[in-house]
Amino acid sequence: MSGADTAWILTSTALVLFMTLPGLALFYAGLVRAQNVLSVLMNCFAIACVISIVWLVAAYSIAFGDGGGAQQWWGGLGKTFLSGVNIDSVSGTIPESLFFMFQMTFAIITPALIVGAYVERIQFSFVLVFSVVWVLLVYAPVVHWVWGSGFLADMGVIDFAGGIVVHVTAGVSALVLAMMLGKRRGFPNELQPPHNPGMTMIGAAMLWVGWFGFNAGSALAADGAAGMAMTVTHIAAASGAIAWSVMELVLYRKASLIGAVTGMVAGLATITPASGSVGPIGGLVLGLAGGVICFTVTQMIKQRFKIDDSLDVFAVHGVGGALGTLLAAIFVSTALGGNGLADGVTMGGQLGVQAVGIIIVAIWSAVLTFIIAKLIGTFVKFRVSEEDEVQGLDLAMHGERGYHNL
Amino acid sequence: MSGADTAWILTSTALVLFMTLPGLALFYAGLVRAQNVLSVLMNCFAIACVISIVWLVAAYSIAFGDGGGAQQWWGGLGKTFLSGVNIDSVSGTIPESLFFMFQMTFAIITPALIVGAYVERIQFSFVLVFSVVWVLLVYAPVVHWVWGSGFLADMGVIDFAGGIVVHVTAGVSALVLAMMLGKRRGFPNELQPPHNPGMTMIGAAMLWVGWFGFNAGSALAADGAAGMAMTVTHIAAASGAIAWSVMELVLYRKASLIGAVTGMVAGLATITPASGSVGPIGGLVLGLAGGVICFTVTQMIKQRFKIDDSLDVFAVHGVGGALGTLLAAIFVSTALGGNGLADGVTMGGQLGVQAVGIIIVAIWSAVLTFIIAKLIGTFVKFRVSEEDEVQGLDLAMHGERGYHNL
Amino acid sequence: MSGADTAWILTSTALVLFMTLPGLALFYAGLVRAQNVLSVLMNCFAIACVISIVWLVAAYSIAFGDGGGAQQWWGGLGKTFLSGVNIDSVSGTIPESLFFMFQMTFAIITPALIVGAYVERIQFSFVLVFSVVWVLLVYAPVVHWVWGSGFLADMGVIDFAGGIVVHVTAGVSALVLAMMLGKRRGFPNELQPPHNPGMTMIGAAMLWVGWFGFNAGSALAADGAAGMAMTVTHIAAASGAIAWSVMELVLYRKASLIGAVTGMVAGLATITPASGSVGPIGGLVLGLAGGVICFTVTQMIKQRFKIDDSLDVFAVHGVGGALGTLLAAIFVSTALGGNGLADGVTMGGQLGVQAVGIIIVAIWSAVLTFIIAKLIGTFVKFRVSEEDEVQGLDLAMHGERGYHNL
Amino acid sequence: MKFIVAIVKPHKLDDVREALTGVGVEGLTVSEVKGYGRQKGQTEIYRGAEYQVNFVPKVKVEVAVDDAVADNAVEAIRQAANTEKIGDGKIFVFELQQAVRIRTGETGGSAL
Amino acid sequence: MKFIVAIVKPHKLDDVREALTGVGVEGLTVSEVKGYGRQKGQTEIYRGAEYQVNFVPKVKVEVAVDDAVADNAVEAIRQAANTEKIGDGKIFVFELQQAVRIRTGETGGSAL
Amino acid sequence: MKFIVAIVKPHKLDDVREALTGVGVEGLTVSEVKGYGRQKGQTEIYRGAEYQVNFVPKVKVEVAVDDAVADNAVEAIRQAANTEKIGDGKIFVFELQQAVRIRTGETGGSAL
Ligand SMILES: Nc1ncnc2c1ncn2[C@@H]1O[C@H](COP(=O)(O)OP(=O)(O)O)[C@@H](O)[C@H]1O
Ligand SMILES: Nc1ncnc2c1ncn2[C@@H]1O[C@H](COP(=O)(O)OP(=O)(O)O)[C@@H](O)[C@H]1O
Ligand SMILES: Nc1ncnc2c1ncn2[C@@H]1O[C@H](COP(=O)(O)OP(=O)(O)O)[C@@H](O)[C@H]1O
Repeated sequence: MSGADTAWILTSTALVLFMTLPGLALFYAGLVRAQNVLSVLMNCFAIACVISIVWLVAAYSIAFGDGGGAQQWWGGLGKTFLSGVNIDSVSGTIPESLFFMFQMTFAIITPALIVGAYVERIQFSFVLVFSVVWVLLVYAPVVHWVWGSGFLADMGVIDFAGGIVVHVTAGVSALVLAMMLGKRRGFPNELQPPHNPGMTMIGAAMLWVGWFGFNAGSALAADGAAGMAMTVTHIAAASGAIAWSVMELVLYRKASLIGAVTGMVAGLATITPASGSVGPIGGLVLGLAGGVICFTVTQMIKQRFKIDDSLDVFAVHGVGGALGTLLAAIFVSTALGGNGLADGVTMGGQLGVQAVGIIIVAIWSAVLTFIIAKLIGTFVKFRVSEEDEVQGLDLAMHGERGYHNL
Repeated sequence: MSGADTAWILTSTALVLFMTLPGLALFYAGLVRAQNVLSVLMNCFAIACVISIVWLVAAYSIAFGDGGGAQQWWGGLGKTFLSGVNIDSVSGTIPESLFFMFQMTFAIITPALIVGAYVERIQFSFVLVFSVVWVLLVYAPVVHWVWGSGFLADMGVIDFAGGIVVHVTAGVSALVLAMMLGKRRGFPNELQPPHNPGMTMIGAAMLWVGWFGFNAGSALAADGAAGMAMTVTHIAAASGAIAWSVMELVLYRKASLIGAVTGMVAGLATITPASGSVGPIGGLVLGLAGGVICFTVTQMIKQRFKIDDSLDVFAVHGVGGALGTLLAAIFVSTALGGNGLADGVTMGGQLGVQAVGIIIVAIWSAVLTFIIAKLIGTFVKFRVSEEDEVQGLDLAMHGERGYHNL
Repeated sequence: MSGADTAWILTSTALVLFMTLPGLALFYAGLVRAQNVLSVLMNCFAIACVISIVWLVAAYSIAFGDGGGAQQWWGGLGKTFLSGVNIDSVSGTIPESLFFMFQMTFAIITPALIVGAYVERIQFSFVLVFSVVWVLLVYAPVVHWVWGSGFLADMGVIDFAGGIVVHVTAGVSALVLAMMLGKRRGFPNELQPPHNPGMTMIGAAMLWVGWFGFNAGSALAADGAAGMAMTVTHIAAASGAIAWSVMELVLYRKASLIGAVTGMVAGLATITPASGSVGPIGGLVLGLAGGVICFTVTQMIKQRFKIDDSLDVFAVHGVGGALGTLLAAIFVSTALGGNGLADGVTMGGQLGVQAVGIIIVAIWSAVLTFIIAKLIGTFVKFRVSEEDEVQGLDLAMHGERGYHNL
Repeated sequence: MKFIVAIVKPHKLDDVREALTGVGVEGLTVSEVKGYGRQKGQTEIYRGAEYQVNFVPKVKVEVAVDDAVADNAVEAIRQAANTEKIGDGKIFVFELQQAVRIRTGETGGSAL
Repeated sequence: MKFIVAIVKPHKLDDVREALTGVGVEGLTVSEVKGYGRQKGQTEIYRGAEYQVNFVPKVKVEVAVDDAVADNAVEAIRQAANTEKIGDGKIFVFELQQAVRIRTGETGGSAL
Repeated sequence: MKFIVAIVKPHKLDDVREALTGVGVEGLTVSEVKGYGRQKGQTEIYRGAEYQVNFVPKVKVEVAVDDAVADNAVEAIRQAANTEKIGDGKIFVFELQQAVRIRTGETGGSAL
């Protein structure tokens, strides 16, 4: 066991939890109507709570257990309730309890990302049930495939910190859920603007800082790999924001704060899978590419396809994560400042593997999300009444109001 | 000296300071009227400032100095102004300056917790004088008894991160102060609701993240004990929130955001003393127990006893801390996944020791708080005028207003 | 390479980024009118983005490259785009990529500090162009002089974490820019009060916590020097706040939250250059001195000289940084609890060196800022129209509004 | 001229505005208000304490119109704001003595 | 009918509401306003700069009543809002031409 | 007595207050409102979606005056609030039946 690695992963765990609570919660909450602010915060908070228990009870085991003969597909149930893990258990160079915790923070943020798809109209109980089942059936297996010695790991897919595992699963599932749930009243032309862009920016800043734990923590060590992962992560965040802002300047002649921070998230989602493979130039290019392409897809989803993926989870996370997964195969090349492909692997070959990984996981996420939502919908109400939607979910779902001034 | 341990405790110190500034400050500030928001923030901030100086001047020495013959009772004044401590001084495996700092952050948050008892009606100068004296006469000695080789340590009391030291002292003192100060105008039926539950949630999220430093930092090392402390802390936070929310659902049919985050704090207070002893199952049970019991006591204090411990410091911290201290004696058992009792100690024996520790410290806190408040009250105004209370303390005490929009 | 040092500097990097995003951004944003809140947040965010790229492209090389024959003056262009740096490159005991990142966060916050001088009236594009050029021509060279083996380092100037490098450069440049840009409409008698002091306090709290990374991180190691730097930093923050509040109490009979947090920043700016040299007593005195003197200068700049350095960048950072640089020469003395002067150096000699360092850097900052602003002003609009100023920059510059409630 | 003050449910604001435009009204002023009436406020529960929030958020729409338009305007608001649920609000009509357009100094009907 | 507008101190709102209920008023509308009058605003001091905040927070209560109730209502407000300190506020009374209950279309006194 | 309601641009509030003081008005009440008129709202763009914000922030100034002062007050507001740009706002004048100073119970002109 390495104390230094442990020190850094303890910190990284705190940073990644901080990304969801309050980072992502604020990021999303600022973008909705004032009457739904608490509902968004509550979704993120409640997901963090229930998924923590789910992770302990079974999901960690499914993801990182020893699946024996089925190891290609899942990790089995041998580690439910952390059975057999005590303070002396080690995973790599860190305590296993810590590895469990670090990975738990990923399991929390992934379903929390999906919140952006269904805000302002979903029934709270549906959120809870869906998130629990989704983590068990979609997230935990995919983690196993990619990071838990499953079949995608065997194929040699590169996904350092979760382009496929986190962003593609969440993005694709968000799109499916948004289509199933339907548009918000007023979408797309008569929506109310984000009630507090400053709140969104605070959340974004916390995401940026926390992402250091996400990506540099994924090195699972305090070393040069962590340092370089932090560097490329940061550069991609900055260049993603710049790319999005430039697009806005060109199209609308003003660069907005919400645009800039959205570009930042796009850059971060894009660099995530590649953050263990590429160098600074790779970070720069991936950030710019993420900013431009996610911007474009955001417009298309809303304006061409009229899908109310309300806070653009698919366009930013799904597309960013997939894009970065593909570009990782290119910018890993030492000629472009990366760490180099595995021995005997060609760029084309790797690109193929990456594409296959994305496609399989996207299909799995889409199909399972559809089935899960349909099934749950048979016994839990999916969408609130129109009156509740108009009044706002804070009062309707939680009996509280966001702002009391009089 | 261990660089790795030092790295983690440097981080933990930052995390625990972050719990108070701005975590706890926001948690509390969201729960009061808009006209008192700055006053609550200022209480927490000012306490952090003055207690830092008090800690340097004398409290650290009282808590962790070498008391010689009186070592059972206090640490003496040998370390006032950190005398004799330089960059080469070591405490365990970390620099002593760092140990001093880490412990200072605990000394800051403990009196800051008490703020919740007296918001919206106390005179600012009373807060300052009371906090200074309280840290010197209540907090620092209790630290010495439990963590500084004092008589409770000798008895073998288990209090890993401060169930007795932090939560019982603060909770009991809060209750006494609240009773002495009297109710807010309108309590309990015509109070205004929390002016910004979202602010409370942000603070709660920061408390959760910061608590990793509090509990896992209390291992004073980057090792498996820290990893497991983080794990059980997290699980207890999540299960505390779930327990509280389920109580609300059953009683009121809606789960509120404020309820969820309060349950989280209850779970965290409960696990704190036990976080170095129990395993994941212990974390789960302690969190659930904390949520349910603190919920129940919160109702009782307000509705049965009509005590305006305004933000429920006693019901959440005092009760949670005491409960966890007792349950630690049970869930430390290896059969329940814990690290095991000390050699030759029985569960019943340990339970007795825990109870004695709680009772002695509760009495000490109550009596001293009463005396201190009475004495200070003879030369500092205790409660603001009714007019100031109505107008709000922001303007009355600090000449500022929280929100300027026109 | 040391894993422990790496773990701590990874953390410190996150902490220092956190100081700007969202710390400083919130600190400043709470102090302006509600109609300018997003503009301030956007200034800080956009500066973080563009400076990150500038740092990668050239500024890091200018600051820390090998300048060869010109090493006294600048670091040359050998490290542009981090050329030659990979995951195995080391700088001292940490990966060079990490050193690059840690220093980048300083390069971000320094021009962001200047934002306080020009809020509520500057053209957004001017902010961007100015910040880029300023980092290249003012900040990066000064870093080289002091920390990159340049001529001030050779002279033996003491500036542990950036009293000269960060606070004097930013403070002096802020003053010059404020004078060039002119006053806000209504200054000094008819300004609107800070729209959200609570937001300022949250930012301040984050600055305090983040400053642990700034100063204790500047030890570039997880050791006793880091522990002591954290200690003196904390003590100075607390005593700066107390000093400022006492001044307010004496003059206005009320201690405000904004006053307290401003004093905290003054204390922190003052201890920064000295945080590697002084002991706890030094921290206490420097904090008190910073609080009192920065308070006094703040009044003078506004009331005597009628300069609208809107958020007091010069009075707090410039003056605090210079003061601490001077006092470092005194409190470094072992008699006062410090680490002692370098062999053969007298206190008077060191004081002289410190003064020379401050003066040279102040002049360089002032002159260059003047020239840069003039030049940029020939092709980029400097100040917004009166109508835009009245309406607020959020809508005028970014097409967004901070608060949507109806 | 008449001055019409309507207290309506917040989410009906856009419908009311459109209805008024439909009868030729070109300007109006709105503000956030809180109402107390037959529609009771909410009980909000925080940590087990019940808070009776007596006031319900409403929007006040104020519009000055020529006498000729007044009845149509009242009727337009009534229809647009009606949800047939309690708390739909009220319309109050006042006599307006004078109206001035600040920019031009026009007065009376042409100021509206 | 009469339309009564009262500008009162914010913390007197609940007392005013109860007093009005006491004289049979069943509905009213309130809004946040800021007042300027003999009661001077606060001087707020930030970082040594003094900001004169001219306006004091007040609450505006608007209530439409039958002519018969008007005097009682005015008196009820006056007593409930009176603290005998400067800045207690004003009551203004207007003639109300028409009132309509949106939900039912009732007009006049029965709409209130 | 007259009751004057002026809807003006927010940044003109201080000028209006000073102008009214100039003609002897000693008290007034202001509130935040949003206006809809010839001056069109903003289009705000968030993540590529356009939001039409129809309402423009305005300030409503309410002032009760003696009949003798009314014309001067209207003119004072008009001049102070005029920027000769669209959206400068409106002034509305009402007959005020009664005014009461809560603190003293004074009525009529002496209550103002
Ligand atoms: N007498 C009144 N004077 C002023 N406003 C009133 C009066 N009565 C009702 N209101 C306003 O109208 C709103 C709706 O009234 P309410 O009695 O709840 O419903 P309804 O008119 O449908 O019976 C209230 O919230 C309040 O704002
Ligand atoms: N002439 C007026 N027109 C409109 N509102 C007024 C007028 N005079 C006073 N007010 C309102 O009444 C409030 C109280 O008035 P003030 O002169 O401060 O106290 P008092 O009425 O007790 O002498 C003011 O804050 C303002 O809102
Ligand atoms: N008929 C009306 N009734 C009530 N308020 C009105 C009316 N017309 C305009 N207003 C108010 O006056 C403001 C300015 O009106 P607008 O038509 O934009 O400009 P202008 O009066 O300069 O032509 C509007 O924003 C609105 O608040």
